[in-house]
Amino acid sequence: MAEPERLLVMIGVIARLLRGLRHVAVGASSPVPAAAALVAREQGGGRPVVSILGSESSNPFTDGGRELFDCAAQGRLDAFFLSGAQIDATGAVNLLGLGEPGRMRRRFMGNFGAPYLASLVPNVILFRTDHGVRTLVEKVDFVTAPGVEGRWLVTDRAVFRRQAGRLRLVSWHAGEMAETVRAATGFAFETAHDAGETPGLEAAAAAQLRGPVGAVLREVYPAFAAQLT
Amino acid sequence: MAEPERLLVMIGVIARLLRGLRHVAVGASSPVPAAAALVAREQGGGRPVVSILGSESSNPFTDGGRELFDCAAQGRLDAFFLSGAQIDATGAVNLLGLGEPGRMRRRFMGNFGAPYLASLVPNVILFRTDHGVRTLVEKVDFVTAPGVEGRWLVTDRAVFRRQAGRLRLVSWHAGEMAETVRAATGFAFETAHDAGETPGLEAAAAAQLRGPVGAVLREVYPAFAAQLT
Amino acid sequence: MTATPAELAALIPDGAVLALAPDYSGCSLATVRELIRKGAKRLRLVGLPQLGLQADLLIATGCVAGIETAAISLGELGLAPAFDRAWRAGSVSVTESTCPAIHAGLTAAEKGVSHLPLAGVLGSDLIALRPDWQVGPDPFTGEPGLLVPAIRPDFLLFHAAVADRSGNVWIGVRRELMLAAHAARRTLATVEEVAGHDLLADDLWAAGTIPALYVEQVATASGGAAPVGLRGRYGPDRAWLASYAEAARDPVSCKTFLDAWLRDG
Amino acid sequence: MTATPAELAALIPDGAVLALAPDYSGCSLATVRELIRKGAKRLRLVGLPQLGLQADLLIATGCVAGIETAAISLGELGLAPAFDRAWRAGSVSVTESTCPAIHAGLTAAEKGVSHLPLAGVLGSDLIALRPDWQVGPDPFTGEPGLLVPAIRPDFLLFHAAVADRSGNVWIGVRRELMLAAHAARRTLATVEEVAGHDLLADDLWAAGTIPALYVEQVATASGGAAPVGLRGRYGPDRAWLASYAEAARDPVSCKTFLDAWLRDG
Repeated sequence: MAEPERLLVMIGVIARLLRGLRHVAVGASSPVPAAAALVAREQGGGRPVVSILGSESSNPFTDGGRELFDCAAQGRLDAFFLSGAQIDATGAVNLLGLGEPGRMRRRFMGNFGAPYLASLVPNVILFRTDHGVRTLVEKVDFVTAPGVEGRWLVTDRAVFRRQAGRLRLVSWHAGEMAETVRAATGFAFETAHDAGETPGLEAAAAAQLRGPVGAVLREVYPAFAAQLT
Repeated sequence: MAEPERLLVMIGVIARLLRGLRHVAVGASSPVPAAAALVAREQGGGRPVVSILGSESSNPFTDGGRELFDCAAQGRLDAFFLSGAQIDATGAVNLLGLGEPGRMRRRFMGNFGAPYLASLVPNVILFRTDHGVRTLVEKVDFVTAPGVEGRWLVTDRAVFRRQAGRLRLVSWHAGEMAETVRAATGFAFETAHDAGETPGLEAAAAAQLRGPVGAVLREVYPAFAAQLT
Repeated sequence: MTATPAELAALIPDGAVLALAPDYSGCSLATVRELIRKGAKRLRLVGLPQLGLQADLLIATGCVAGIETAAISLGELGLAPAFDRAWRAGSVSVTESTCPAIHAGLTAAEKGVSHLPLAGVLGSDLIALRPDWQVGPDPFTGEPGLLVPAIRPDFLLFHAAVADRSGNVWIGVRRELMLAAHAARRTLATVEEVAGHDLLADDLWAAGTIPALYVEQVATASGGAAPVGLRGRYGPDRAWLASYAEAARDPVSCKTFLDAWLRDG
Repeated sequence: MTATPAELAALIPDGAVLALAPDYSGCSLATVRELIRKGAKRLRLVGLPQLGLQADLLIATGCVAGIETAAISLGELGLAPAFDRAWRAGSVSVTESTCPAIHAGLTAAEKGVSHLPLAGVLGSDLIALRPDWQVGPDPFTGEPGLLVPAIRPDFLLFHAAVADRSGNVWIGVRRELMLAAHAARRTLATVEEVAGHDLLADDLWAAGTIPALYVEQVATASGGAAPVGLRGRYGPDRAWLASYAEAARDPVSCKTFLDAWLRDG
């Protein structure tokens, strides 16, 4: 995983994207989105409601595994987060494996709920904490979920958003430039006309991470929480 | 409702039909089937399991109103009971109303779950405690649920079973004869070649009604329980 | 954070599709009374899956344009008298259903799909009364199959024993309320009391709790399910119910009876 | 009335379709160990909706012919190593799915229908991997729609905190087990302990209880979910899991590790 400074920048970016939403769910193995959602909740005075799957304490669901999916289909879930072994120029993600579908040479964990949530949740935010040419590719080998216009990708180097069919560079984190991002990315991209450096994590958010957010985070992602503080 | 002696005969008939089953559910407003199911349970050493809807204590369901219906579709419900404003010669029941469908002149409570349960539960036992020409008719005005071969009808005068498309008289209760039953019935029927008087309630069952069955019954149907004992 | 039953009633606009619990589940009579007091109009009631006293009171007072239900009655007391009069007069439209079709319609709404297949029912004349249901070959088995459309009420209104300060509401085993809260656009609940503890903190409570996520507003109303009663708390007021069943047969005595009830609360 | 985990395992024949809880729900490792000991063969596992350690152990020991799941992993510890080897060798068939498709398939079985419509998913290459799924115009909206077939496991196997003497099993909020118990033909459960009280007698307990009606046999197995852990009771044995994740990468060290585990219990 990336250096703590970069993770903090990612948390700040994602927290800002979640402002004003009502309900945000965080899937398993998603510590950066979890931290960002909890920061957004602190800053919003309890909104968005944050559901962290796999957590015993920060999970409001009482109807079993199906409830997250039903909730999304009801329009009651405003944002979710997806990573992927591959993310491509169109914002499509591949969680399944490498090689030709049906004759893959490598298999990851599986598609989980991504094929469903990606089409039903209005704000699906893509994230990778290891921006590189092998993960960010021109075309995914397998479309677990296709990309859609307006979708955000937040990595440990930069922020992209899909416009006119392809991801476009919106900002690069401190220490990067458009060129360094390009060199580390496996797909060609345009740079937004107003692109610049990603704003850092606000001081208030950093304090929340050390305070109430950190407390929740330590319970769900102890190693990650230790790394941040 | 009929005289207590007749109700006891009905209870005995229905309890015998339930022997050997695994799970029997009793709908609302069905005291005679409830008593019969509880007698069968006593006699079977806890089998069949008896679910009495509307009871707080004798109802094992924990998944809401849908569970009875799901349970039936799963093949986990062996018997259920239906009455009807009209029951006809084919064993069809009408719970909805009198007159032409769409322009009925009288409406009863509604179809409840009968259209579904009647087709999914292998043993649906029809019952009426007021055998008469207006309730037992040649053809129902509205088919809430159609009849099927082998279906039983137990009334306060007699027992019928459908064979070759129509209900056939199987036995008449003490005090009746085939002729008195015929005079009180709104449809023509044949009499089974081995028809005779309905066996009375066994002494053991009567004792159970006064004992453990009565205790449960008093909780769910206090007035009915008082009438029996 | 809790409101009053009158504030709940104020949230329900005329013409709303309103899902109501059956008498054995959790009936918010306290809010029904306020709906009547404010002169609600043209409500379309959905039974979960049947309707009882709440519906009859709303029909008696002219609040209802139509109902969709598997049955409507006063239970052991027989037909719902005000509904019976309205039905004869043709002033309330009835969409006839059957219990599992309503559960299936709500489940379709819960899952964001247009319809659900439903076992059984074929062979009943009910099919002919429902032009919005589809009958055709099952795409997997080829056998005749029935599809029923989603039911998405504008509101679910119910009464329960306990809520907490966050708006989580404990319903115990009355899980038809959970399904309906998922299916309905907005859920309003009255409760006997607001507990000091977080209902989601302990799985023993959480297992029977509708999360606040689905609940728009909670109002405290001690005895709010009377005279129908609330499972595990208090039984029905049988004398009141018998008086109503008698009085409501006639429009004049019904009005006198209900005027007194509306004044009292 | 309770049995032993070995007696539960004996009820599951070779070739059975066996639904298993995910690691965060309730895993009956005690019974999985007995399945391995008895040399179970050709099991077809269904994830609810994903598979974890239980599946990897059964695959490592040659008990499994195929799996249907939304994912299989050791969670934070990464890929399921024995599965990964078996997948590369082509010795375990994989029916790829996605969480809501498994929930929908089980719901179809719960309701006795051949299939359920499912929202979303269209646009994913997953569709092409599932010839048994149907895509076509939704009969109500005309929009493209997806239908997934019922999933009816032969067995559900899980571990929970408490059962009672009648065989009712308390699962709390782990409601995927309720759904699977309705969908499966037969349900087997191990529990930490058998309570003296009737779980259905008090709504507080009943709300999170699978009725005995659905449960064929209960066995007592204190610590029966170790090393995965049981919500609210005990956490995962992280050292054991890390050792397994390491050892299982190689078939020889995997066998040595599991032989010791099988001897110990």
